[in-house]
Amino acid sequence: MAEVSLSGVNKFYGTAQALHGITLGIADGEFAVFVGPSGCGKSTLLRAIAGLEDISQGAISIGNRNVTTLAPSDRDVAMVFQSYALYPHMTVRENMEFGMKVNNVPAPDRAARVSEAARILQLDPYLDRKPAHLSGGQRQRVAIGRAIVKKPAVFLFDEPLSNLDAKLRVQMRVELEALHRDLKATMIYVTHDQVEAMTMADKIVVLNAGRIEQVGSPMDLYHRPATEFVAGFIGAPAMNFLDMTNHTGNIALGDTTLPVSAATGATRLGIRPEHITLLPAGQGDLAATVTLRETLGGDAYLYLRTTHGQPLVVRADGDTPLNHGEAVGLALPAHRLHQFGPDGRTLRSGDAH
Amino acid sequence: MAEVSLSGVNKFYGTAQALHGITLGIADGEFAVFVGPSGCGKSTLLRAIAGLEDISQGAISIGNRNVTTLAPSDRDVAMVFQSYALYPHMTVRENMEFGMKVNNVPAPDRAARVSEAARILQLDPYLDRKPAHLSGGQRQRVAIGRAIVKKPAVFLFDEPLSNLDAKLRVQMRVELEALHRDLKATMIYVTHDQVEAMTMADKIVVLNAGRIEQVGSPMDLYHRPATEFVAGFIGAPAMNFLDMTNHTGNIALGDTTLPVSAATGATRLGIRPEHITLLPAGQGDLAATVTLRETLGGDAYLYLRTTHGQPLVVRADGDTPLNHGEAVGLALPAHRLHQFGPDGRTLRSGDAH
Amino acid sequence: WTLEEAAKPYAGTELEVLFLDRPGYKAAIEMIPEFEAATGIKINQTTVPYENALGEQVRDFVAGGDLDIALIDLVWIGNFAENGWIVPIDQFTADPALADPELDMADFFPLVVNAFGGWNGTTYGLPFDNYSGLLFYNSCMLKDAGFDKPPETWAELKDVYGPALTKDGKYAFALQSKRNETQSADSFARMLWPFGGSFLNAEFKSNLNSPESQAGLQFRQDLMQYMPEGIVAYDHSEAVNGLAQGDVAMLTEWSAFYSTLASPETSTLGDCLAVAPEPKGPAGRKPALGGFSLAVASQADDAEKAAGWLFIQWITSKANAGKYLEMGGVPARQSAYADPALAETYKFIPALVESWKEGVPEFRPRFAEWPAITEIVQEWGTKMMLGEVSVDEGAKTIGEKMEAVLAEAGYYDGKKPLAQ
Amino acid sequence: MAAPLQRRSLLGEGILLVVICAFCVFPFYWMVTTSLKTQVVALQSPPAWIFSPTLANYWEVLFEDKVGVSLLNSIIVATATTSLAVLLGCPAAYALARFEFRGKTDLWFWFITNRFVSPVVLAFPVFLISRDLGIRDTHLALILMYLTFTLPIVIWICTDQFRSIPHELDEAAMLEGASQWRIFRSICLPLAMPGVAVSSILSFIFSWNELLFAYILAPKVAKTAPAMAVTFMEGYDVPYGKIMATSTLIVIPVLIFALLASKHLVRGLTMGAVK
Amino acid sequence: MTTRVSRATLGAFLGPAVAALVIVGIAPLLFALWKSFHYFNLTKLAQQRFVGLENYAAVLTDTVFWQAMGRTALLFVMSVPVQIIFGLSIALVLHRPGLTLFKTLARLSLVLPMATTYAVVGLLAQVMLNQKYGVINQMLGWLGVDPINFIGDPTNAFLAVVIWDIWQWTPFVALVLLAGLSTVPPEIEEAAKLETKSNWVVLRHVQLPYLIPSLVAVLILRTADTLKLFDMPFTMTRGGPGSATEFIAVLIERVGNRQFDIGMAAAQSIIMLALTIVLARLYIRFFYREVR
Ligand SMILES: Nc1ncnc2c1ncn2[C@@H]1O[C@H](COP(=O)(O)OP(=O)(O)OP(=O)(O)O)[C@@H](O)[C@H]1O
Ligand SMILES: Nc1ncnc2c1ncn2[C@@H]1O[C@H](COP(=O)(O)OP(=O)(O)OP(=O)(O)O)[C@@H](O)[C@H]1O
Ligand SMILES: [Mg+2]
Ligand SMILES: [Mg+2]
Repeated sequence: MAEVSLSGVNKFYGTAQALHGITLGIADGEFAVFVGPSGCGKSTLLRAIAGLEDISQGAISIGNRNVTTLAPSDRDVAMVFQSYALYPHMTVRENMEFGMKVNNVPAPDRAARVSEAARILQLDPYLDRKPAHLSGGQRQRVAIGRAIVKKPAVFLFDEPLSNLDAKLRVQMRVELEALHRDLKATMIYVTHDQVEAMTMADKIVVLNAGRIEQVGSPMDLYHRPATEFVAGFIGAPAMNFLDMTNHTGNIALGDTTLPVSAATGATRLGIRPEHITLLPAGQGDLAATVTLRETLGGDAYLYLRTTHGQPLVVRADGDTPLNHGEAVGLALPAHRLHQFGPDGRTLRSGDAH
Repeated sequence: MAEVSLSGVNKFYGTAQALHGITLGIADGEFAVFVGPSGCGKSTLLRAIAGLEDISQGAISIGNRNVTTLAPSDRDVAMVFQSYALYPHMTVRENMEFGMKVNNVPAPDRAARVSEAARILQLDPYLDRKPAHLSGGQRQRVAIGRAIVKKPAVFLFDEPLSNLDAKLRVQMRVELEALHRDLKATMIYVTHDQVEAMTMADKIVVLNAGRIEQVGSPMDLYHRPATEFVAGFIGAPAMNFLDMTNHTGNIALGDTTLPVSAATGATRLGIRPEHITLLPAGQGDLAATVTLRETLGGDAYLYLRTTHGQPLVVRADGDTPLNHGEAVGLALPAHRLHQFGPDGRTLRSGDAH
Repeated sequence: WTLEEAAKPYAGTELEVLFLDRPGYKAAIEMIPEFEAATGIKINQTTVPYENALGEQVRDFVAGGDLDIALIDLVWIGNFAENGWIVPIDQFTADPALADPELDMADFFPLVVNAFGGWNGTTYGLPFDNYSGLLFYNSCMLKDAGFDKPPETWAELKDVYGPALTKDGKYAFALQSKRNETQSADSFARMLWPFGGSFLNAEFKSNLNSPESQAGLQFRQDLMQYMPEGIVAYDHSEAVNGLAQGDVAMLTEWSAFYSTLASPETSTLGDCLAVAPEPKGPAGRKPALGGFSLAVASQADDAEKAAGWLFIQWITSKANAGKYLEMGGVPARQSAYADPALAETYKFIPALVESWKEGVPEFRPRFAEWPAITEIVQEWGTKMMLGEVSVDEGAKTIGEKMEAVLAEAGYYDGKKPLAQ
Repeated sequence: MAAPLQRRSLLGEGILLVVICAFCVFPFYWMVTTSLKTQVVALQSPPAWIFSPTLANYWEVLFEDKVGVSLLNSIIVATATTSLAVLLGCPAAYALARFEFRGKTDLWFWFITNRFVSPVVLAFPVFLISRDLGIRDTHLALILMYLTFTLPIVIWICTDQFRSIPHELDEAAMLEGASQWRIFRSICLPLAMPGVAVSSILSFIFSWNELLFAYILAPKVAKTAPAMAVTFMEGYDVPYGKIMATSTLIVIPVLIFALLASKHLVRGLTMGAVK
Repeated sequence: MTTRVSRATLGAFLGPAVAALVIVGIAPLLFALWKSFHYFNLTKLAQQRFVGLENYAAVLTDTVFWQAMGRTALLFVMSVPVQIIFGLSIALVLHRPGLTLFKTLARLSLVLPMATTYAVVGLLAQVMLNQKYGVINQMLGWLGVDPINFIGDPTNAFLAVVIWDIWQWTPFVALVLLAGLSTVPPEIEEAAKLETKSNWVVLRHVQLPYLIPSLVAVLILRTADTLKLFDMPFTMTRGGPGSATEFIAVLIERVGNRQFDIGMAAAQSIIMLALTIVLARLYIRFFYREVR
């Protein structure tokens, strides 16, 4: 039983408030991911759960135990830091053993747990090396190993992969997913990597300026973002936003009216680059000109400007012949549209209410 | 005239060889990107061009001038570092002016160049701030500004965006592309980010263990990788590789034979995740089972296992109903197949020779 | 002969001399402008701690520095004379242009001029800042304990006054014994002589283990029970302060401390302050003897030498003695104390005059080896007092080390005359 | 909801801090109060905590005993030697931190070794030499001798500081055509300020307080304040009030100097790496 | 990372400092070395002569010298560990977050003891530790302790020097160690805090390895300074009572400046210098291991 729940957590740094009344529940065994722009309070929240930051108000409980005032070491959590935070003067084995040693775990038990973790993480050949003699990915694995041997109720990760290069990141991501499946432990993971958030999370928590913007499964957030902020934040490349007006009940973009009913009070229209269909010039809902093409291999991103002067990104096939200066038509499928009010709240996603 | 050319460049650190006979030409105004796994020598090569590392053998010329033995400052290059390397005690303006001051550029000229760079990079409001009071993106822009005011023949970038968060990275990438268009300067860019490499480069140089693996345009590398290494390195998620045999002239995967002719001596078959078509179970060239689904929003990655026990990744639509345990059929289009020899060299890409 | 006339050739000469921060020098400093006005000779005096005065001068003389007048503690005279750093006075007294007809060498206390300024039969300096050991006491405390006069002998001090005055956190006596020159001059030697002891015998071997010397040193040990705890750390200031604050009833101290003990700014004694000569021992009074003479430095050039002599002669002159006394100095001129009325103002005068009648010049040997020997005495003398070594052993150790120094210096192989 | 547990530990910490402050400040406080006492009060038993303060001691030492002059001498000597040490030491530290050459560790160690030499060893030879050069009793003699312990401190601390400055900054400047000297002066030196500041404070403190060289090499004209303070310690009559007044006057400039630079104090003291 | 530069550049950066130290440091030292082979007494210059290693032989067999060395060593082993323990404790308290204002004040007050003139510290000790009018004894009296004769008793006087040395140098040690603590990456400390509540464990296993350079620096400096310690005991006790506080530098000063035996003092100094250098080398060799 290791569900984590926070209620009304406030955190002040001096007079600046870093967390605003965070109330959140994470179920036992769940993989929760905190995302949000830099400085939004992700790390602060994670560290509050770990007990590394005192909170100013509110309560935190882990596995039904109120841990608000407990020392970090009494909370039964393990944390993996972005910088790995390995003890540089200890070997890999000593790094992993350290926590158990200070908590008087008997030696045979220690050895067993270390070799189990080393097996899972394929660290056997490196057990007697110092961290300085390991590659980044190996160091990250040691950091994870150090968390595993602790058998904590909750794993906390603060951007654990962001110091690794792209290939390694993918590999480690998959390893972490496998680990989560194996251990079935509750994991809380901070990242600003789209792909990590979307692929790993059971539940994504989007933070913005110290407040929870939305909590939900990845596909929830993708399809039904609660706010324009979430809509823009989740998904890469980011959703396109266009200023819209209500023209006799339908959505109007400048002088073009779409055959889609406008939600009451909606002022902004959103649609994802991958949901726009490219058509020959003159067809579709909207006309635009290509300003830039970025080819990624299988895909290409076309940067367009609509006739009303609004910029748009569209994902196209990598082989698309379209290039700078060419005119195109765009289809905006009604069930892919999102409408937002002036306060940034989503008024309607798709064609349903 | 600022083409860069290297011939037979070797670099030793003690007895370890970091660069092996690098011969490479980069045309005037070209945007060249060095990619490769960590430790392959990208930075070393870049720094050798800058003159920050002496080379052990070989010659480097910039704009037809042999610069092999020249001091860094005499090579007419500017470099942007991953860590920005801004002078923390100087304001943005002073940072940009420093090099010109050192070179006795007259004050009015300095002011003009700084304001020009500030305009291009939208740094006007920050000219009198110290770097510590800037955000990451702004700092990176200052670092670029410092390079721009120098009006160098060649710009060198060493992973300039990797300290920025995802959103900022995209934004800065687009800005850099625009900058390259405007300045028409030769740029050499080191990255390990797929997207950056593919979208920005006129020419990608793939390095592996201190050797050039392949040089070519992004789409060249994507469609016609010279080696299995390049094929696996370029494109995300990475290309799938399957062990193949030659069965009466055709490609055979285990006991399944594809209706595609095998290249002589080919032992490995490659196909990109985005090029495999999913079909209902029983159809297509190959049968497989889903082992994991990762959903990214618009896309999903399906991790499959073929009936021969080989793992495969397939890119599917984000809404795909397929899930863990389900059986599928796969079509492997002949013109998307790559065949590799036992030495890792590509024997055939697509159906043409 | 007038000073003005004699000084005419030397007007504008500047003289360098070291002074100490003591009353006699303050008096001299006040008088100097008069001399400068009369002669046009400029006196540049630098005040240094006693601790540094020897080193300062030795280095200056060795290095051929700029001191023109030497300030000589009586224990340094042998050193300075043997090294040829100072000029005998007869060079000047023989020169009618320089010698004041009123000089009257006989007017100096013979003991003083001999001890402070003379070495091996030659006179080098004139006594300038002069001390004798005196017994200062708190007459009120003595009265309260039933004594109307101070002890006459050391034995009386210890056996009669000691027990009577040591009570209620007050002590009968203090003997400043800190490990520096105080230990050897004010503590060790003070107890040696009255009991008939001495540092050296006629052969220049240690006399410290003679029965007389041992008796004296043992007496010091026995007397400690009537002294404040930690007396081994007492320097002059602590001891004087003990008497001044009424914590100690009697104190043997230099005459120069009279002004400190008499001044209400530094002392609570007021009229209770009384002065007597030091008590007598079996061998007589033999009070502590100390003081400084001024001599012309041989490194000075001729004009400086002449001017220096004129200054020394002037500051120690019969004519100036009264003024010097008035300003807090202690002149060595017998004539200065002739006026019995003075004894009213300066209570220490009778005792001082009495003391200078019977003292020993070699109270501390004055040869060049003294700086080395005093260090030995300081170390082992304090150890002795602390009981870290017995009196006998301590004396033996000092003796051995002392003899080693003397042997090194060549006294035993006839290279040097046995002068102390 | 700050936990009671944490409150209690904060309270304990606060008390501890007060104790630390008291431990450091009390002797200083006693020195200052003693300087405001007359001799009788200063030697009073039991010691007086409350008394009517007098500035007489200050008056005396400043205007009668020329402590003012000696303070001036001290300021000249300490400032000059500190400046000189920084001037000579910083480039050397930079070279030790940045350049590659043979015997670097040994050179570093030799620099540091000078800090170990007791002034007792050097004082006398220097006395003779300075006499021959005619610089005895001048500020110059002291300034030069004080280099023997200020320069090593500057080099020690600053080498470490320079080493902690990212090398990329040098490289960036190098690419812009800056000479090594220019890089040192315009880039690294400003960034090593914490180290420069701390080593300056320490140099200043050490040379300001130095006694042995001072009293052998500068007996008179160039006499410094500590030498002046022990002048009063005559042995015959120890005027504690005057000594403490002088001491207070001596400590105050150092204190001002130290407080001014105190924000660098900790960052600059990482005298780590030996290599 | 280091840069290869031309000899001229190297000379320009290092030359002045090297030259300065050669002139002010090496030249007098050579003079002292030369004189150490002579009988050279300032008051007996006529007897000056070359005596070879005689002075060294005399020093090495001189019990007074070795006693002074022993005393100095005792002072070192009594005061430096306390300075390190106190200094470390203070550093640890100041290193913890919170109570910023207090901590700034405490840090500033740490400057006071080390800024106080050493000679004055000895005088101050006389005033404060005096058995009769000393404030320390007054305070002990409040606690019901009888007045202690600090300066007059050999053992107490030695202890007084130890205590005073601790007072004066603990703050310096604290500041250096505080700087050392600031080099511990915060995440590493946090990682350890997640494992244990014990500050001791964190200190011992995590912070200490980072502190080693600072500790070695402290050891080197304190060793050198203890061997050089002169001003404070000189003004406080002048080496007494007896020879209870005659430390090696006090002894050498006495031999050189008061007995004027420059040759002997030079020999003593050079032995002491050699010892310091050897000790410093040993510290570096044994304690200084790479942390990074
Ligand atoms: N020790 C601190 N003192 C004062 N403010 C702080 C402190 N630590 C964090 N903050 C502030 O609290 C806010 C949240 O910071 P936090 O580190 O949690 O952001 P984050 O979401 O983790 O950002 P990033 O993605 O850059 O890691 C920021 O505005 C930051 O400036
Ligand atoms: N100063 C050095 N001394 C010794 N070896 C070095 C040095 N610098 C780099 N190397 C080695 O040279 C090889 C190439 O390093 P380089 O830094 O160029 O790699 P990279 O491709 O830039 O890697 P990354 O993506 O991690 O930055 C590596 O094996 C590295 O260990
Ligand atoms: Mg964070
Ligand atoms: Mg690199």
